[in-house]
Amino acid sequence: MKSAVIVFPGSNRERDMLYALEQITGTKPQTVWHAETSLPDVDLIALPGGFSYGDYLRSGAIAARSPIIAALKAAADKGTRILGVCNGFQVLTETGILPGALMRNAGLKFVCKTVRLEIANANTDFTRAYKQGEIIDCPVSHHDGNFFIQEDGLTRLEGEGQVAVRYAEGTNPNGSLNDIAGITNAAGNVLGMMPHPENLIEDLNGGTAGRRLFESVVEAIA
Amino acid sequence: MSNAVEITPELIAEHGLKPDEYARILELTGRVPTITELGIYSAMWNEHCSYKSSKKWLRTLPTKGERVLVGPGENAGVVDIGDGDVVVFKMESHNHPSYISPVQGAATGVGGILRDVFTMGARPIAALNALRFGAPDHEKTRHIVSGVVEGVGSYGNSFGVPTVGGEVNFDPSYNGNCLVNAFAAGLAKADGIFLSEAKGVGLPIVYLGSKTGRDGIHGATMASAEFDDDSEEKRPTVQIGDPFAEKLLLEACLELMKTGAVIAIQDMGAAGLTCSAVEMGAKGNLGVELNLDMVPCREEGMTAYEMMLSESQERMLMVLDPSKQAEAEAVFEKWDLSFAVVGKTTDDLRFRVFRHGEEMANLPIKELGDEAPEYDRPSIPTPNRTPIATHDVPAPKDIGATLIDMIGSHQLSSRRWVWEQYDQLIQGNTKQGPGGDAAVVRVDGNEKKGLTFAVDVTPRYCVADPIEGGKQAVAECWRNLTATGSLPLAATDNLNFGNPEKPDIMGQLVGCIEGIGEACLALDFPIVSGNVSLYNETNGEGILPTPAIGGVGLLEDINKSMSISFKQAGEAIIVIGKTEGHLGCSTYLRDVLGRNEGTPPTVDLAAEKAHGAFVRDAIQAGRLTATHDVSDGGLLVALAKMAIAGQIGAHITPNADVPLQGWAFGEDQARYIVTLPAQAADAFLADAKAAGVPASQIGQTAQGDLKLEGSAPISLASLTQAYEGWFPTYMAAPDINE
Amino acid sequence: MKARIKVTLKNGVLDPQGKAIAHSLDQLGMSGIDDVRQGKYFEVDLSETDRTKAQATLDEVCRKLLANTVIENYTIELDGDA
Amino acid sequence: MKARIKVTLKNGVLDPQGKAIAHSLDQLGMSGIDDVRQGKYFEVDLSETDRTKAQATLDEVCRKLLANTVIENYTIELDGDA
Ligand SMILES: Nc1ncnc2c1ncn2[C@@H]1O[C@H](COP(=O)(O)OP(=O)(O)O)[C@@H](O)[C@H]1O
Ligand SMILES: [Mg+2]
Repeated sequence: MKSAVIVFPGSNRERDMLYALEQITGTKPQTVWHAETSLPDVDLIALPGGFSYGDYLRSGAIAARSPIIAALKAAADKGTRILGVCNGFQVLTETGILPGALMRNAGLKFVCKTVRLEIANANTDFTRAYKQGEIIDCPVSHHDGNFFIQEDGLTRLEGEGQVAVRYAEGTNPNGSLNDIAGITNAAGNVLGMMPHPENLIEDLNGGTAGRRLFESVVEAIA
Repeated sequence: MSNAVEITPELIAEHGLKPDEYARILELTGRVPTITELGIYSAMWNEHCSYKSSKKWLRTLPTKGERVLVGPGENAGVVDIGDGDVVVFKMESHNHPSYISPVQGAATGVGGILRDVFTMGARPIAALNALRFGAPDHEKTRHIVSGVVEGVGSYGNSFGVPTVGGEVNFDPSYNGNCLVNAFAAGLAKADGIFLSEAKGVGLPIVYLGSKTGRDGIHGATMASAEFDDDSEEKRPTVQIGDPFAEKLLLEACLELMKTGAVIAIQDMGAAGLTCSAVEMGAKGNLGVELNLDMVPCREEGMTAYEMMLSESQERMLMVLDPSKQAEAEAVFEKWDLSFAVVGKTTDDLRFRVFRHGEEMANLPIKELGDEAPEYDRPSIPTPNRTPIATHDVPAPKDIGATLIDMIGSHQLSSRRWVWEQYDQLIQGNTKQGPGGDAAVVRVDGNEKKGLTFAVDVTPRYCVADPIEGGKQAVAECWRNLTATGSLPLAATDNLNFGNPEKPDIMGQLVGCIEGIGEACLALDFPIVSGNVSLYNETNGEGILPTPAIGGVGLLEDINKSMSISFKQAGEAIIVIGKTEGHLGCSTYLRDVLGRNEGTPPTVDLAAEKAHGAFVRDAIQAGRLTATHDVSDGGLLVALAKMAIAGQIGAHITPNADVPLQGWAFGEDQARYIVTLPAQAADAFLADAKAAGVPASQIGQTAQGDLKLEGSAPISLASLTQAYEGWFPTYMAAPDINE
Repeated sequence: MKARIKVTLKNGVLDPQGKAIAHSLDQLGMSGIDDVRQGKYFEVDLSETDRTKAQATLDEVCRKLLANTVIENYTIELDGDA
Repeated sequence: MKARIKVTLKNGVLDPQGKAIAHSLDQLGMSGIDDVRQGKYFEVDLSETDRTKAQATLDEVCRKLLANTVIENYTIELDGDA
């Protein structure tokens, strides 16, 4: 599987993402600098975690106005798989590719810990290697992960099965509506999520459940 | 402000310069200095830059070792870890700024230490922080805890370095003077280390990073009306950290270093442009000429004085190879950083500063820098205290209840509330973050090799007996690294003390350094970098002497590292080291009985070394399942932490030869608790005996509670709740600014 | 010319910061404050001297960057406005 | 009664957010913006009806919670103020 990782000034989990993709797909991903205007022809485009532009103004807001975003939108429309993790998710909502917004955590503090994640929809290109309703341990590490969307939007997300992952009962770390941890777009080719599957791929990480997210995409494009 | 300000005795005093220092200035300058020159002297000759009170003693520390490539004197120490890789690390304080403005003070402290590490050419891979706060019930403490933790977290998280360990302590001596000691380590190639020593005459000096503003210019001088006719608003002296700019600076510097353009590099930390330019020149035996008109400024009308003393963050100074200047510029532009050629190296050993074509300063560079004044301040050794016998200390009425109280106290409870605000995982190499004896981090790009990190000091021991306390700080750090299975390589220190002009405080400093030196020598644990922070006082009361030691260890096989948690029921629990029940200066004596008395436990360095080697070998041979060093609170507290971490209880038989309070809460040194499969216990004990290492089985792990023979069971759930409960409960009250 | 811009959350949009402040006030026993909503405030220096053009520029600045119009409203006040 | 509170950075204090925003606007080709400083804005509902008392309460709220007076200034505007 060919993949690419978009790097913004202030991205800081791009090396984690590059490493995970290479480990799991066996192919070195390409790195795309935010100032470029076209994307390589790949199967998966990843937006990594971090603090693009220091998270100043709003997380992901300034990155979402980068030159590369027009190409990203075109890729999303074309059906290319796009994965945004943490700051990547924030960028995707700021571009409008995904609905909703990620507000300051309800506790107002940055939170880094392992939560329990429920696979809310195992029928997406990103979750097909999991079982429906399966619960995995997964780390989160963010300041702005409190997912919000107006009521009609929420109804649509829930109704269409766009909620891919949820914080399992009692482990919502940030106050997200309906415990939402990750959502897809209506077409299902774009996933944004706050937890970090790329930091859960080898024994050293204390678990490998994150691998299956990437393996799902490999399977989906095969 | 022009250079024509009259130099009055008040002005000299406001710059922190003593009459004899000013006399020396007159002699060196050959005339009355200009105000800019006075500012430069004050910056270079203050304690922070010149180490004038501590230099004499720091020189006694062991700093060499087979693996030490760069010792103290550079931005950070460099230690060989094999395969062409080196670890670069240092610790530094940001105490005063963190008290004035906790969030920004702590954040810029972290920013400063990260810059020290990447200035050397290393990519930061781990951060730790040693924090000391006032009494929990002091009115300012909660606000400072909240802000400092936010500041430490916000900078490291955004910059992208995992914060993997540290310490948090409370004591009334820090009520008016918190301590924020930040440690950072980075990874580089042995042949890719950059130093600050300028080389070559006539080469361009380049400024890179954020623009210069009026941040952090001395409070005292700024308050003085002569300098500040802009009366509308007293300018805050607080520096604001911009971790985003620092991340860009990191990437730009590492990219630039690869081009071969960098001849020398120095970050702008305390006393910014002054300190960095003087150090580069003085170390290289060169002069430096700066044209301040070229310095990128954020504010209008900045004077030479202000520019030379500004402590704006996220800035670097370097000497560049002129033939590579175009390549260098392309890197600066890619990362959107301000840069400018602001001067050149000269051969006249003068430090000359120009503004609007006028010479604002012309000073001898060596005397400003590496030949700055040095003092041999009078010191009085700390008087010996009277020891306390174990049987003179009352036993607890209910040992279970006492244990729960202790582990649920501000001193011994879990720091989870703190470290959950830190990104502990970023970079994907964290095998063990906070919560163990030492952090364990894989060497990036390496399958098996790992590094371990810990910071330690027990200030209540240091105040009672500086020499033993100094030794103990080193020994505990070394022991924490050992407990994970690693070989301790080298250390950094952060010496926090009160006013060195007081002979008793100076006595603490001298004593602690003596103890540190002795322990480092005995344990093959050289000091490769460090920092001294003096004048930590409020209302004339000094803080407890707090010489924090940060250590780095090496694991050849990270898969074999140990954690503290009990792994399964039915395993043997063995204590390595002698339990004599020393209760002087213990947590039990001070916090449970409210008695600040006695002598601290003695540190037997030969025993430390032997016990540590035995434990390390056992771990590397794959014989153990858990390891924990015994420190604050003694054996029973250590056992409780292992039980809580694994959610497995134990059946323990206390040693009847030692009074129960001493057995449970004594703080004898050189001890570890280990677990291993029950059937392997006899062979292990026999090997210990053969090695001359005291070891005895005290019980076994068991499902359920913590049971001490002869006492009621202690509920694991209650222990856990107490341990995890204190911090969040304390911090639940609102955070008030004033 | 100088301008001041306020960006506020739309009605019905969750405001974690405002909520936390209100909660703290409550804990502090500072009664009499019923509700707090937090927004952002910007002071902008423009080289434009024509008010109409400045207004148009700032409008674009808000729509394109300063406000996330899915959840936020903005108001612009130019120097000399009431 | 309603009140509006602005919290701004003191003169000379670095504003990394404002800097990043101004830079971004530049990249977006929106010229004519020379400088941006970001602050905070609060809308407060009070049950207090006495203006003097309301002012005193808000002052305390600002010092204790909303502003860090080491680096920030604040201004309070009560309903009915100009
Ligand atoms: N400020 C902090 N930041 C990160 N981790 C911390 C901090 N304070 C304490 N910790 C972690 O909490 C654990 C317990 O700390 P401590 O009781 O000082 O350990 P020990 O007694 O073994 O030295 C350690 O793993 C330590 O790294
Ligand atoms: Mg410790």
